[in-house]
This record gives sequence, C-alpha cells and structure tokens, in this order.
Amino acid sequence: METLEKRLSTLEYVSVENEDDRTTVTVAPEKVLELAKILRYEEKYDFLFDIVGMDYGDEGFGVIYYLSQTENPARLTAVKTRTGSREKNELDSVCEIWESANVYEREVYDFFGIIFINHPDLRRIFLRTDWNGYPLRKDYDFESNSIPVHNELIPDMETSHSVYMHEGHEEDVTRSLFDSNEYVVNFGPQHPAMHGVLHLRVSIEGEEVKNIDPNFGYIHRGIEKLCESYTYPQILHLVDRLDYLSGTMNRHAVCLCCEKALGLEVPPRAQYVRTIIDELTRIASHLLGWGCMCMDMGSITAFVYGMRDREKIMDIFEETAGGRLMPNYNIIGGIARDINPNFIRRVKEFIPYMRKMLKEHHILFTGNPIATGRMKKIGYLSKERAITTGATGPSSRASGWSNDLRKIKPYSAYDKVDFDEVLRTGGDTFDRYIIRLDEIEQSLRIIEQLIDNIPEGAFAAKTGAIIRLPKGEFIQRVENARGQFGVHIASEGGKTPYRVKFRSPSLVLVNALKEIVPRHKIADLIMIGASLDYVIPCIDR
Amino acid sequence: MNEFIKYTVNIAKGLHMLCSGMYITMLNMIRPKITEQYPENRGKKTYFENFRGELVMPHNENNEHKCTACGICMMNCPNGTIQIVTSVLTDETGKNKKALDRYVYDLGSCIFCALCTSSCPQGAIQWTNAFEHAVYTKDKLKKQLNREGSTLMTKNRQ
Amino acid sequence: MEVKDIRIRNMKYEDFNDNEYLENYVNELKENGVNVFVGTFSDIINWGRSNSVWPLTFATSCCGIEFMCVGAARADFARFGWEVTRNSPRQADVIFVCGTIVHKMAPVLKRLYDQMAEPKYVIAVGSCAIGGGPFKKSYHVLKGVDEIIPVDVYVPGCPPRPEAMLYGMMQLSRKIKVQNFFALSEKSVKHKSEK
Amino acid sequence: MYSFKDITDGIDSILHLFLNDTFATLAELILAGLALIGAYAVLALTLIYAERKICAAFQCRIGPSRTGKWGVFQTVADMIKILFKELIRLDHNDRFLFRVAPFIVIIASMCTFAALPFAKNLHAIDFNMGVFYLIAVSSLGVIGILLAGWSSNSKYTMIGAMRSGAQLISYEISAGLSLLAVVILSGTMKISEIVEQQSEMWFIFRGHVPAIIAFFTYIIAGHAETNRGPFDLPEAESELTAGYHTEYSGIQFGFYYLAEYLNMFIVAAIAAVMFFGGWMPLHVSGWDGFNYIMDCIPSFIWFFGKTFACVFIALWVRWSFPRLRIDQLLNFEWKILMPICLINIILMSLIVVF
Repeated sequence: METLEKRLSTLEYVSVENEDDRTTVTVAPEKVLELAKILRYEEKYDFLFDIVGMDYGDEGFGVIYYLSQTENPARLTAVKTRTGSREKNELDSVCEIWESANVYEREVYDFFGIIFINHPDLRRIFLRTDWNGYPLRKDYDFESNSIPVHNELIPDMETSHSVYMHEGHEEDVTRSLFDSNEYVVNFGPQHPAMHGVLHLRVSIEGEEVKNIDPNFGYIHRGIEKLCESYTYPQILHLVDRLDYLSGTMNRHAVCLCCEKALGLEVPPRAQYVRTIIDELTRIASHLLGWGCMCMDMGSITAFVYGMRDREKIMDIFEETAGGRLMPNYNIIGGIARDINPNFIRRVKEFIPYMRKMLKEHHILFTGNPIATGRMKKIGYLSKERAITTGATGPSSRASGWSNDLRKIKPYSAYDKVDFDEVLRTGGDTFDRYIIRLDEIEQSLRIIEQLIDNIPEGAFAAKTGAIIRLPKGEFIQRVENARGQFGVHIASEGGKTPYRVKFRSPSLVLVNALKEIVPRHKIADLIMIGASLDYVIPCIDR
Repeated sequence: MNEFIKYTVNIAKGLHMLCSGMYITMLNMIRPKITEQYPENRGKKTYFENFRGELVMPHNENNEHKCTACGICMMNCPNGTIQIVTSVLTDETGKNKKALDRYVYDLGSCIFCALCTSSCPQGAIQWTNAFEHAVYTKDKLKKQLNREGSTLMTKNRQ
Repeated sequence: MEVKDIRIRNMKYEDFNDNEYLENYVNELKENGVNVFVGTFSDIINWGRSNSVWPLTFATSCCGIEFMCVGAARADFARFGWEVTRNSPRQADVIFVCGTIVHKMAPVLKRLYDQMAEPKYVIAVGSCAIGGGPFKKSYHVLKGVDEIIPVDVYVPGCPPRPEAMLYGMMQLSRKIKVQNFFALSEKSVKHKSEK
Repeated sequence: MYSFKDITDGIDSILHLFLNDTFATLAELILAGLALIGAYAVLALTLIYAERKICAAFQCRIGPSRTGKWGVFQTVADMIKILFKELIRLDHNDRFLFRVAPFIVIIASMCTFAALPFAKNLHAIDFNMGVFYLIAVSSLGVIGILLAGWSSNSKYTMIGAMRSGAQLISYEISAGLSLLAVVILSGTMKISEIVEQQSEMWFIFRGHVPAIIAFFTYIIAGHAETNRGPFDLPEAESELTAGYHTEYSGIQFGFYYLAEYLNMFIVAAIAAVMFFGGWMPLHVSGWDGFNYIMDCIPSFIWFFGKTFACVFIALWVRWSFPRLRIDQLLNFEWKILMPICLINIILMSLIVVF
C-alpha cells in the first residue's frame, strides 16, 4: 500500500484516504483516464471490480471505480470522481484499459445518462432505445414511460453509437454491428437454452458463429431504484430475487454490509448456520447448473437426476427456513429463526448421499465420449482474458485465476474450515463443467466440518426496530455460485439507502461470450453459455 | 500400426464409457421412484410446518383475535399486501380506541418475506403451510383475514 | 350447486377454490343451449383437451426454477400428461407465465401469445405475473400479465411450490372441461374477423 | 405355426363372391390400406405412450398415470387434442409446399410400413427386391423435412432442415451397407425369403461377428437417419427451439410427431426382420420339443416382441446420451461407421465364401 500512496502523492490532482480494508482515491473528472492508466500499467490494478454511477444531486454525477490487483486481491481501491454540476455529464471511457468497463459504462450511461467519451459501443444496455429519461437519476419522472405495445424494432444491422473527441470537440460516430450480407439469427428472448430471457443476436455462416451481440434488459426490474425507497430489511427480499439460484448468498452480502456499517457483532451460531446454508445453496445451484448444461447438450435424464438431488436441499431449506427457493433466512444481525431440530440430521444424511450421486453423475456424463468430445478444447478463455473481462467465480477459476473470496477474504465461518479452492488450467468448457462438480465436493467438505460444531447461543444479534445505517459508502463482496457478488450501499443516515448498487458476476460472463464464441459452432454457443452458467435476472436487476 | 492401435483403443474406451452411462440409467430405472403423487397423497403426506403458504389470523373459540390494528405489519410490508381498515370505537371510559374493521390480505402480491409476522407485537398473524390457492379470478386472491363479527381478545381471558 | 362432469381424479369438488366461477360459466353455457349430440361430442373433445395440455417452455425468472421442479422427478407433471413441453409456441396449449414481465418483455410475451394456436390458455404463476409482486412499485415492471393477455388461472406464491402449480394445472383442466369447444371456436373465428 | 393365410384367403374368396376380379382386387387394396393406416395410428400411439413411460422410468419418475389405468389413454387424449388444434397460416411463405411437407413425411413412412412382414403371411408387399425398396423409400422422408424447413420461411427451420439433409445423406450409406451384409449372407433381397432362411437360426447368430457388427451399425445409422436419439440435431431443442417443424401447429405437427415414432418403429422392425428373423420363432436345430413350444407362440408376437426389444434399446440410448454436434456426427459417420461397415462387408463375404 505504501507504494501506491507514494506514487499517488506525486500527483497533485488526487487525494487519498485509507481505511482499514480499502483505499479511496478522489480525482477530478478530467484526470480519470490518466490516473486509470497509472493504476493499471504502473501499479498493476488489472481487475476492475465494478463501476458505480452516483447522482449527487446539485453536485452533479459521480462515478466510483472499484479496482483490485490479482496479486493483492483482498484489498479494494475505490477511485471516486464527481462532475460538479448536473449539466456536465461527460467522462473519459476506461474501456481500452479494462475490457469489463465496456458493459459497466453502458450501464451507467443507461441509468444516469453519463456519456463516456471514446466508448466503442455506447448504446443503452437494459432499457429500450425509445425509453425516456434516465431512471436512476433522482429527478426521474416515473410517469414518463407507458407500457410499450409494439415490439422494439431492432434492425439486424443495428448501429452502435459512440462519442469521440475529435480535435477538441465531440463527434457522434455510428457503426454497424453486422454486415448487411450476414445471416443473423435471434437466440432469445424466449429460447429454451438461454437460461432466462437473454437475447443474443448471432451472425452465422453455415453452422459457424461469426459475430455475437448480447441484448439485455428483458427482465430489468429496476431493483436498484426500488431499493432507494425501501428500508434495509425490505431490501433483503429484493436481493433474493436477483440471482435466485444463489439467493441466500446475495442476501448474506447485504446483511454483512449492513452489519459492517452498523458495527454489529453477529453471534457465532448464526455465522456457522449462514455458512452451511450458503454452501447448501451453492451445491443446489451447481447441481442445477450441471443439469441445465446436460440438458442443453440433449441429455434430459441428467437434468432430472440433478433436480432430484437438489430436492433434498430444498427439503432442508423448507423445514428450517420455511421456503424452498427463497428461504428468506438471513436477516441483519443473524438468521431469521433457529435451526430446526432435524436440520443437523438431514444435512448429515445428505452428505454421503450427495457423494454417492456425484460418482454416478461422473460416470453418466463426465466420462461420456460424446460429452467430452463436445466440451474439450471448446470455448477457451485464457487467464488474462478472464481477468480483464472481469469474469469471476468457477468460470474463471477454470482458467487458472485464483479469485475465491472465501479464501482471499474469509467472511462468516469460512476462516474456520479447511477446504481447497478448485483451480484448473484448461480454461475450456470441460474445465468449467468439471470445476462445478469439484466445487460440490469441496462444499460438502465445508459442511461436514461445520455441521457438528455449530456453537450454542443466540442466533441473531439485537437490532433496533428501525435500522438506520450511518452516513457513508459501504461495499461488501461475497463469493456466490457464479463469482464475486458485490453490494455497494451509499447511505445518508436515513431509514432508506441513498443508492444501492449490486455487482452481478453474470453480466461480465455474458460479455465474455463475445470473446469466446466466434469461430465456434451454434451447438458450442449453447454449450459455452451453459458452462458460464449465468443467471439473467442477476444481470438485469 | 501404432495409429491403428490407438484408434481401436479409443473406440473401445468410448464404448466402455457409453455402456457404463447406460448402466447408470438402468440402475435408476430399477430404483424405487421418488415421485410424490400430489393429488393422490393429499392428506397422507405432511408438509413441513414452517412452510410459508398463506397468512392467517388465528381466532379462538369466542371468535376473537389478537390484532389491535396497530398497522406495523402494514408499514413493514414491502409492497402493500396488507391493508388494515380500522374504525374508531369509544369504550366505557370514554376513550377513543382504534379497532380492527377489516384485515385485507392480498395473496396475489404477497412475497412471503415474513416481515409482517416477525414484526407483529401481538403475534396476531401466522403462517400456515396451505398452498392450494389457484383461482380463476384475481379478486378471489384478496382475502379478509378477520372473521365476520370478530373482536379483540381481552387480556384477562388470555 | 355442484357442476356435473368436472371430476378430477383423487380430488373432491369441494377441495377446489373458486367453484363459483365454474358454476357461473356452466350456467351461461346452459342459457345459450347446446344440443345433446354436440354436447357429448364436445365432452369427448374436452376430455382429450383437458388431459393433454402442453406447456410452452417460458420462464423469465425465479418461478421458472420451480417450474423446472414441476417437470423433474419429485413433482412430475408427466402424470397429468403435461410433460410434453414444446419450445415452439405454435405447438403449445398453455403458457405458464413464470416470472416478472417487464416493459421490454411485454411485447415479446404478447407476440408469443399471439403465435400460439387456438385454443390457448394462460396461467399466471407467482406474484410477479399476478400483480407485479415485489417489484410492483418499479418503473419498468408490468403490474400483472392480465394487462396484456387474458389469464385463465392465477397461481399465487413467490415462487409457488411445485404442488401449488400442480393444483393450478388441475384448476385449468377443470376450466377446459366445462368449456364448450364449438362455441369456443366460433368465438375465436369471430374474434379474428373483427380484427 | 398359425398362418394368417387362412384369413387373407378367406377375405379374398368372400370378396370374389360379390365382385368381379378387378373390383375385388381394388377392394382388397383399399382394405389393406385401411388396415395399414389403422395399424399405423395404433402403433404410433402405443410407441409414444411406451416412450413416455420408459423415459419416465429412466428418470425415476412415474410418467403418465392419470388418464385411464396407468395413463394408457394419454396418447389418445393427445391425439384428440391435436386434431382440434388450430392450423396456423403463415404469411410470407410457400403455402403449397408448407401444406404438402407433412404429408410427404407421413407417406414415406407409410410406404416403408407396407413392406414389413408383421406375421406369417401377413405382408402387404413382398417384392423380390424388398430390401432395396425399404432403403429407397425410408429415405424419402427427408424431402418432407427439407421442404418443411424451407417453406416455413424461418431461420431455425432452415438450419434444422439443412442439418437433417446432411445427416440423412451421410447415414444412409452406413444403413445401406449394413443391410447389404445381411443380403450377402442370405443371397436374396426378398424379405419373405430372408425371414424363411432364418428358420434354423437367426442371422445375428448365424452370421458370426460380422452380423453382430452389422446389427449395431444398422441400429446406429438407422436412428441417425430418423433423427432420433442422440442424433436429433435437426430438432435440437436447446439450439433450434423445435427445429424444422417450429412453425407447424395442430395436426400438421402431429404428422411429424407420429412419423418420428413410426420411423423409430420401422428401423427397429427392419433390424428385427434382418437380424432376428422377423416373425420367425427361435429355433435350435435338434431340440424338437423346444422348437415346438416356440412355435406355439403366435408369429406376430414374435415380430412385435423383437421389434419392441430393439425400440427399447433405442430409447435406452436416447435417454442416456447427450446430443452430438454436427461435426462430431459427420466425423462419426465418415471416419468410424462407414469404414467399419465396409470392412464388415468384406468379412461377411469371406464368411459366406468359405
């Protein structure tokens, strides 16, 4: 950290603040690009975690870049900037430095109308092109849009829009995404293999994919805006529905964030149970991911087997928490209710059962020559690409990038257990497939170590009837089934947050498709998509 | 020749793996089926007590409930599922008191977050694990939880 | 009043919600008067239709996962003959609207519904499809799919458990059973000519 | 062994009582046609039901169980429903070809159906080159598929149809070559003779290793030809929604649905006829008692028993394996299956010669 401070102290236009787990750098908007280049190329900040857009009211718009180094992944550095007035809404794009900034900046543009100069493809990302206004601005008029009756007309040859600085003044440039003689096929929004309502426009030549353009927003529910009008306990229920397959983990992130802000001490019993529930959710999610991947390959039987094993976990959730897919179990300060007396017995029965079934799954599918033939050497994602596109989680660990937050920065009871971070080096579809099954095994190990040692005591810390977070900005990351899930809460000290931003691990995964898929077959496109295992509602929020 | 041996070995290996895959499916075919036959097992299978299926307001044998119409549940509900209609009653001492008139619960928009039950100071509302709610008309999902003519449970009887 | 001929195996008539709706429906049909031959024929057709309802694989969010559970081994909607999920809307009979429908998706859903062949049905699954659910107050969410397409059965829950969906499916079967197929087709023809 | 000759002859003589020769023949043709259509429908429904039940069993489920006892009327309900579904008329497509395509598919499988010997002397067409006819006619169906894909004016259907074309042309060769091995063994192409020759022992046992290889290659190639099992690329659900029949609704789709299952039956039936002796009971020379008992079982039970055994294998494979990718599919055919078939024919010739 000293080197960073030393380096930054030579620059006049920045101010640095150090907190215990992160560094905040404030910079003038004109100098963002310059600072970004220094951070990226001199200080080796190669992983752009997230870009958060902010509306500071009369002080203009702001952007917070969260950066991290692969060498020192536990520490986040926030680069803050604000434009100063509402009329001024232009910033330099950092797309050329970090690939993942592409989608993040489009998102900020969509929500706040901040124009990123030199961004290669500055279209709206979630909302329709004919949408009026920028919804996350504080002065957004809710009545300005009605339910659209007609389909959005997206021509095959849709143009991408960019703003470039040319000899000191701005210049709008439009480019065509597809050539006029390309055969463009729409996959989605309603497509059995799109895992939700993703819309991919794919230009193909015979069976081969030439170009691909993802189109999001078919399940954009405006959760971040909704959060601004909800109290903190109410937000939890929206968070569950972001990435419903790792709902408890997302909820865990928000709880941890609020607890950190409030300075609450969570009882150890709650920490243990939270960890077990998280790992059970991870197993359920990976089983479903495995099943869906098999189904996308045409093996429906494997999918049914995956769902069959998943039902056992659903039973555990239902008995203890009272819900199947949405257990609503973590609350700020602990867990909603004590565990059921049968909980420990059921989990203990589940572990050997799952181990046996894992073996069967491997025999049924992993060894199958058709399956391996379809997965091996397909969809290669190198470690460097994984880092720069920001792809985290199992999908990037298959490329050899160690980024498991449970190891890097243990939260709850993860520092009390012994488990391996599964890493592979192939980076192809097969590695991304097998890593999920291996992670199930590791999750079972974690549960095994915790289940006998759940400490006695209270299951939730006392909180006031109304929870108010102190003024400030808080960020918390957890490892969910798809990668690093982040929650950024800006509070003004009231009952409701000022701004909430969720960092979805799936968004960058879909963006990575653009890199991986070209020159593969249509069937591979489906396979690669399934192996990245993205969840669309988490992307669209 | 080496190539040829490799080729045949590969085919043999592939065949072996295919056969073991088929063995697994056959194994599952002869295993007992795990299907729970829902309408057939009505009344036989017990569902987990904790499952949140529907919000209810328990009444005792005198047709009394515990709801004081304080409105905390209504405030805590994230999306306006609960509506409490109150009327003002004047009791013997001449004090004005709020009393529950209708407790309207819209099942159709409930998200089963349990913020209402956990925040209720009186424990007047509860979850049941009933899940058979499908209807043809949306209005049927709006339910009145307090029974007709029910009154507030008095403390001493409790 | 009990409506005859709406029997669902292993379920009692009284166990179902909202029987009044079906009774009104039947009364309406009776007033229009259907002759016996057409009636019997219609009954046979309705028996076929109510026992073979093929859903479209359509899911936008959370409820889709529970819909998968309905299709998987534990709940197994194959028992009702519903397991032939069609991916093409042309071949499907019912669309389970599983999940939130947002403004950008609304025209797509409408188009999917229009692409389905008559007779077609809609089941709104979960709070989101019924009335916007947790996202009711959002700027980009439809407050119930009945704003854009007619809904036959509402299955509340967030998400509803698989058995609740099976119950909703049985409710739809009952509705199909009381319908008069010939009157239906006339109506749809009329509807089309009006367009 | 009971022969259906009595019944067919009986019908023939009764018809001759009332009609002259021409009309009697005409009436017989119509009767045979109607019987075939009836059998076609019943078989298709049975097969669909069987597949749904067996698939459910593989997946730890129960399968259709609420329509009639054990759900046996499930497929009947399906057919009633599908008959009364709306037929959607598309804009901007070739109406005529769009309408005709499903009929071509169903006619192709009907034609093949006619040449199968269902039982002793229950055989609609018996050419002296029946095997050739079978191979020729069973590949007509692809025309319907190609037309369907093209006339629907949709990109998914087009890709599906093209896949189907590539697949059929490739696998046709292996299917033909594996049947050729049997033809070499028997020395005839007449189906009834092939069956008769197996009265001593079925070809799969008599033909040593080559016959067994030919059986497996035929089963694989046959199912690839009919777009079943792990070879269902033309209608790959996860890629092309419903493949070539995406735009079809109602009974037009029903035709494709029925034809798919019937083709599966036909492949299994041909395999049963060529390798397991069709309706011929299991005979072991020398064991007269055993042979007598075997003869007591009616011939059509033998035929359907063998066929359904083959169908079961096909279903087992289908519900165990993932789908191939198009290049894997073609590689498998041209680099593995066809060389094996060619070598197999040489082996078979050697066995026949020596």
